[in-house]
Amino acid sequence: AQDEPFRVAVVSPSAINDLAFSQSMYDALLTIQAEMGEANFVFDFQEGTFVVDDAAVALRDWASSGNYDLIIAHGSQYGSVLEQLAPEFPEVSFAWGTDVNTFGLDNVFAYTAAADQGGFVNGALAALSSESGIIGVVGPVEVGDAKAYVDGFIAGAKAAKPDIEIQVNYIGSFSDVPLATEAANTFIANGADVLTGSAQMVVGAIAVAQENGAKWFGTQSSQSELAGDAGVLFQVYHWEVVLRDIIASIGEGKLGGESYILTLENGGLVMET
Amino acid sequence: MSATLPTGHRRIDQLEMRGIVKRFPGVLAVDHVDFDVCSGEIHALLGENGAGKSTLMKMLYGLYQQDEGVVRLNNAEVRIRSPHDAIQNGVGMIHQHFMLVPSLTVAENIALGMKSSRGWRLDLDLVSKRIRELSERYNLKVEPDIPTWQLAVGEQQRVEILRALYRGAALLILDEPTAVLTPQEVDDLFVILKKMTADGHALIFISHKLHEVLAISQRVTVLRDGRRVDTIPTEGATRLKLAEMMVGRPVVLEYERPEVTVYSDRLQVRNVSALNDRGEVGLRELSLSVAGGEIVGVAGVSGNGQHEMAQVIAGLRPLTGGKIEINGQDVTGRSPSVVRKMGVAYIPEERMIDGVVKDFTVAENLVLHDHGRKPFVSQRIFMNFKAIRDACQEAIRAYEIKTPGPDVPIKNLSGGNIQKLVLARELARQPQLLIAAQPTRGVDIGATEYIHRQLLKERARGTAILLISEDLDEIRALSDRIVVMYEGQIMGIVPGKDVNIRQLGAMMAGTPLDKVAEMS
Amino acid sequence: MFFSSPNQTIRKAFNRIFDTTPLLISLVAALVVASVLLIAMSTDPLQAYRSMLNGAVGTENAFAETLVKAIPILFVAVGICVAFRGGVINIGGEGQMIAGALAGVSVALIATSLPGPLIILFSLTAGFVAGALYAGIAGFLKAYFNVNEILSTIMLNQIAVQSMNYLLNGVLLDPTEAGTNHIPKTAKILAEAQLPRFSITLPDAIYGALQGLGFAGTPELFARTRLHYGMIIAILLAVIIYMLLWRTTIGYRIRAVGENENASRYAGIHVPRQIILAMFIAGGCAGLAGVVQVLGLQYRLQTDGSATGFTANAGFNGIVAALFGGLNPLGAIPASAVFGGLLVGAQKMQRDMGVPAALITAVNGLIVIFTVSSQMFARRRARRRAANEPPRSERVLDAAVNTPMEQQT
Amino acid sequence: MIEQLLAPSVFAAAMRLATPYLFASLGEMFGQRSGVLNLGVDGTMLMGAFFGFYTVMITESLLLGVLAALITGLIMGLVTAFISVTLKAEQGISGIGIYLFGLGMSELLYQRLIGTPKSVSGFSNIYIPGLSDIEFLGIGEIFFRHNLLVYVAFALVPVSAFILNRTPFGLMIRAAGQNPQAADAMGVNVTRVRYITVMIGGMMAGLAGASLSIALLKVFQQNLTSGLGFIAVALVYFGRWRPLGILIGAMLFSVVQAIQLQISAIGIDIPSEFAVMLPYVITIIALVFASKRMEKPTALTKPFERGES
Ligand SMILES: Nc1ncnc2c1ncn2[C@@H]1O[C@H](COP(=O)(O)OP(=O)(O)OP(=O)(O)O)[C@@H](O)[C@H]1O
Ligand SMILES: Nc1ncnc2c1ncn2[C@@H]1O[C@H](COP(=O)(O)OP(=O)(O)OP(=O)(O)O)[C@@H](O)[C@H]1O
Ligand SMILES: [Mg+2]
Ligand SMILES: [Mg+2]
Repeated sequence: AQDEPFRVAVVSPSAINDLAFSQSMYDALLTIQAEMGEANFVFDFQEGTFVVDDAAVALRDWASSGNYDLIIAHGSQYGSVLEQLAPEFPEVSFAWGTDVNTFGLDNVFAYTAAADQGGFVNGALAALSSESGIIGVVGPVEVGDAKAYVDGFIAGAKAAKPDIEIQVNYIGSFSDVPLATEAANTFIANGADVLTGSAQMVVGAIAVAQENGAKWFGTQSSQSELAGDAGVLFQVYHWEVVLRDIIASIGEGKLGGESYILTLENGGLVMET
Repeated sequence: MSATLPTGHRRIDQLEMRGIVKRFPGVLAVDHVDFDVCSGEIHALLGENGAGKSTLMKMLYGLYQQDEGVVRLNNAEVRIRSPHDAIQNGVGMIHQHFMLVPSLTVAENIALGMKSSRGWRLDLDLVSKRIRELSERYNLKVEPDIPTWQLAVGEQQRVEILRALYRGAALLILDEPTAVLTPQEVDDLFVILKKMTADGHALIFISHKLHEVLAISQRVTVLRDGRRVDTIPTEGATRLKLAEMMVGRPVVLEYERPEVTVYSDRLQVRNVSALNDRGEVGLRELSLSVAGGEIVGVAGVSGNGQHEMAQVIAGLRPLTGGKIEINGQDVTGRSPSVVRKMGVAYIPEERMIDGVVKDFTVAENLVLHDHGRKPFVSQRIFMNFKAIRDACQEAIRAYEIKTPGPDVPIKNLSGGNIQKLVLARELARQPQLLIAAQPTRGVDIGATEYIHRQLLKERARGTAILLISEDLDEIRALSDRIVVMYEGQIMGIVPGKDVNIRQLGAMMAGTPLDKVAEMS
Repeated sequence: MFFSSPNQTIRKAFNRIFDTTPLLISLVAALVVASVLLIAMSTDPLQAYRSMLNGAVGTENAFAETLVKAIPILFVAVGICVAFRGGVINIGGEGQMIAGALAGVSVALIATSLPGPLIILFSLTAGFVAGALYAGIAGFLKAYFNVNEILSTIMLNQIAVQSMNYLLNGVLLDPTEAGTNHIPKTAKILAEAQLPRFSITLPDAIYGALQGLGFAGTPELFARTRLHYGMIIAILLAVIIYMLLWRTTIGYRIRAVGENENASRYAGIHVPRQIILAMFIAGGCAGLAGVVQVLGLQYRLQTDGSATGFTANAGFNGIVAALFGGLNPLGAIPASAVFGGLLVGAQKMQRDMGVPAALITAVNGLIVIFTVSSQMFARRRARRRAANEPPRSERVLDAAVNTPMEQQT
Repeated sequence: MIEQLLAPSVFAAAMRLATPYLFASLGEMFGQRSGVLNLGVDGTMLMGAFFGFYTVMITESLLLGVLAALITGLIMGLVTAFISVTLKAEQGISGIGIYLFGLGMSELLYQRLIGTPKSVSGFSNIYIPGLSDIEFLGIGEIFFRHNLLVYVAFALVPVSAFILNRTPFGLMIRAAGQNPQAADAMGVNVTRVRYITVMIGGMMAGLAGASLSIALLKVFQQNLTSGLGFIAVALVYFGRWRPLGILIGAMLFSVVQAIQLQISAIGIDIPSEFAVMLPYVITIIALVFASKRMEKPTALTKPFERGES
């Protein structure tokens, strides 16, 4: 029941159509917009901001304009920037993820996803559906959300089938598609019939699974369109669960200090086929 | 209708250049020059450095476009826009600097840019066959399958001539073809040239050596400052007359060489061996000494180890064996800066490449190796520009360097003046030993005279001078002793006085002195 | 350059302005081409460029961000001036920045017991040395093994990134983050080890005038921005390197080798040493860029696995700024500011107009292409100028110095 | 373990990994042999990869896709040649500009025209009858079960060698790179030769990109090549400007990369960062040895000006 729409600004590292991290946030914003109506919810999205310092400029620009009700730094690399910036603009509400740390500031929300949960589910199912008993995992850099997912995946697979062989390869990059693809090929050649992976460089690996009749388990966003028959299960992030809470908080005049975790339980993580 | 040559190509009965003008930024290189040459004729082109000879010829060969004037070939006007056009018109050129691709074989060099008889595949075997035929006819011995970098200079020149003939050159321009040849090779070349004219080729011959011009040409055209001074029949011309036409004033062709005190040996080179740039043996067991107050001239066709020898002494090239002493001190394998500190000065043969930094000012170039010394430096690292400038003004005055001032880029100076600056720089340190490689190459007669006098003055001062030159006249005019090098070895050492030119020529071609003595 | 009369100085200044004209034209040309792309994406280019200008200098904060962006670019550019003057094409600024940042942050984290200014000093020194040594590898390989430095520095960039990832995941990892799945980063450096923010108090008169022009800030200019003392260090460095290049024997030797390796060798200059030294100084400057980013802005080093995440391409942009500045460290100062403004403004344009970031990368490429291409015109001008500089040709001089005898034939 | 590391599948992977390098490096070699360094290969590859992919996506014709990549490469090559040959820009730096342009432009086009990751059916593997079944040493698996572009890339090695060494045009290329003044004096149009070689290089870089997007990966994404083009340039130096040398270099590099993938896959515990940096370290070491006996085209990176010697 406001006259003014709720205004959000978001900065994120990769592109909004990456079928992964950035897209999950973009989709969530669209969902909220559909719920609240275009007249009541608008957002600006600066994508492709790998450079942390560029994100800092954007965040500062938005914060000092005073035009936004919520400013989101969607990327754990933006944490230290926010830690510096937020105290300078105590009247502005910020949110960032994926992390749980609000830096003890009461105008910062933090959010993250329990990626290991869906990872566990994916892992268990993957182990059960593997006939060869070999599973291949393509990871980017061994940190953050990706590591949580992979660790959960391994735990799930081992729980379901203790003798399962899991081959993991962190290729050292979020963007090296050729290498990620060849990693997937390597797994296939080694006998893997189930593949999974995290982050946006897995697109080629998905194609490999498809071409070799292997199964693909995904995370962050739904990749079913790309994976076709090969796609089995996707852990999809529904940030709208968090966003709704944050928006409500702000409506009550609470600008931060809270952290949120997407889980299977709270419906923030959804296993989709 | 013109006749054909024995090579099967069309003959050029007459070629005419009329009112040719070529300007470069700031230089009128060629100024309304008329020039012509006929079939069966050798027309010599004479002039000091920078007179415009090469520029005129490059226009004929399509490398430059004239700003004014016309070229008429067999009375029909032609426009030559590129070397390709020139070749099409039967014009060939042997350049001052050879134009071979070193990594390619003789046959490949000759096939370069030509249509292959096999379309998109090379026909090197056919090319080789034709090369053999041609070389038979003109007595130009070459092996088609050898990479040209392996060839001696004289052989490279034969390849160039063959290539021109192969491409149907009816008119051949030879830009200083004898500069790099031994007297014997010059004789051989002249035989070939005469054979070519007998066959109906037209030849243009550029040389600085007046006796060669007198020996081979039918007509001589002299250029000065881009203008044609005159064209005269060779018959009846003399060296002195030609020289005066070139310079525009009477010239001295001989120097006084007074007796001076000779000191002990300043430079001792003992059994020195070294590799050349290609990694082959460039110097073999070379031994030599130069005393203070003595000029030792090193003669030889270029590429026979003179360059390597100078570099080895200056510390610029590692030795593979032997020992070098300067003033009795062992400097074997020491760095150039150490060697220089021992009192060695070096005038390198490629002054634009090795002698000066083109984009530095005259003053900056003057201190290229003394920039770190007092008074050019203050507080250890800051350059004292006032001192440098003063020193430069002084050098400009003392060495008569023509420059607008010390602070113009040195590339704006002419070759002769750049050489004077290098000389000033090297002599400023009052060297014990001076290595002077081709000190007057590309320098006009006036500056040459000046440089020669300076060298003699240094000799009188007691400096040991190693003079490397391809100009036998220069060597003979200045040297107390003459060393002849061939393939990295010394063929013999003879006194500078009354040296026999035949003897020198034979040594330059590889006959050791004792054998030469036997022959005569 | 040093022996000029006032008259010559004016002429030279005039020529300098003309020398930068092709560069400015190239910049405009790149933006014109970019506007075609903008139109193709149904964005009004005029509006976009207005937004860009606004984002670069429109507000106090925008201007400060422009300068902040320019700082690492200037550091790198100053180093590039030395490298290129010494004839070495250093493409390794990215890796050298990382090396400098790693060393600098390590020192800042270890030397915590020292007073703040000393931590900063040691940290900066460590950054310089690390960058220098890292670049020195490429210099050494070029000087003694004839390894093309363009290629080796590109490879070294990759190696630096992986080393950073390894170290930030290992020994340098913030102890409070160990075992968690957070982005790899070091601990935060102490507050006293951070470079202070930079601000100036405007004199009343100027402030009044600015207010008249619609300036909204306080008289404490830049007080509420991220501008830090790195800017002053960078400008000082530019001046020092300028002096080094043109006033000292060190710079003289580097330039001599860069202009003519052979002549330098013949004159007794140790060529390999100058090549390594040029690379060393260039790398040191880039290393400073890295450490200053940490000490002045980010207060810790973190990685997203890529170089760009940390360097923001300053290692490459510095090259362009150096070229823009005519390979003169002093020229690099305004060039870096312009370039910083361009980049910051482009981000603003992206926000305001919804232009994809990719467009900015493409335009960045266009600027590089147009800048290097325009050098030909600058060269041509220089040559024409040299040709017209009187009295030049030997013939003119000849006539003046010794009047030759009349020709005789 | 060694057995696993040296399994035929690892070498088969190396063959695939080597394919884009071969296309790009062989193409780059022509340019460099004629005297032009094109450091922008990666940008051209990205553009080729995009247009190849996009064309296949729309038309479902692989032939048209390859054609589109070739034409894209040709145009990029033309622009590169204009900048390096006609405008005589510093080649080391203009290449970076071309790279950035290709990087940004391909991503922009991808976002505008495709939007979200999609896959195409692309080239599928062709098992060469008879040969692909050879069990001995895994020869069948290693060499004869690849897609068409892999075969083409390897076939281009002898073809390039032939062009360079056995044709009049190859002769002109070599001359233009060694001694352009001499070539010019012999009526060779140095400028034209360089334009052509750089355009060939562009086409092959475009094809290299397409070999990724429509044959090996069958997807397109921003920065698909992730710096592969720069390695391709290094391989030309490594291979001492010879097709065979390039083949050896590309294979060495790819085998190391394939083994590195296998090392991680079978769980040998070395930090992944070291594994990733290994190929770059090896390249530098290789450059040290390759550079000792440099046979670099003398005129490489030097613009040609008639009459200057
Ligand atoms: N490309 C050029 N640009 C500018 N000036 C030039 C160029 N080529 C030649 N010149 C000038 O033109 C004049 C004539 O030079 P040219 O080379 O024709 O002399 P030359 O008679 O052949 O001398 P040499 O005996 O040294 O061969 C000289 O002043 C020279 O500096
Ligand atoms: N390639 C070039 N570009 C521009 N200017 C040139 C070029 N070559 C020569 N010049 C200029 O032409 C003039 C004459 O040069 P050059 O060295 O040919 O003189 P020169 O007539 O041979 O003199 P000297 O007899 O003293 O050697 C000089 O002023 C020089 O700066
Ligand atoms: Mg001259
Ligand atoms: Mg000449």
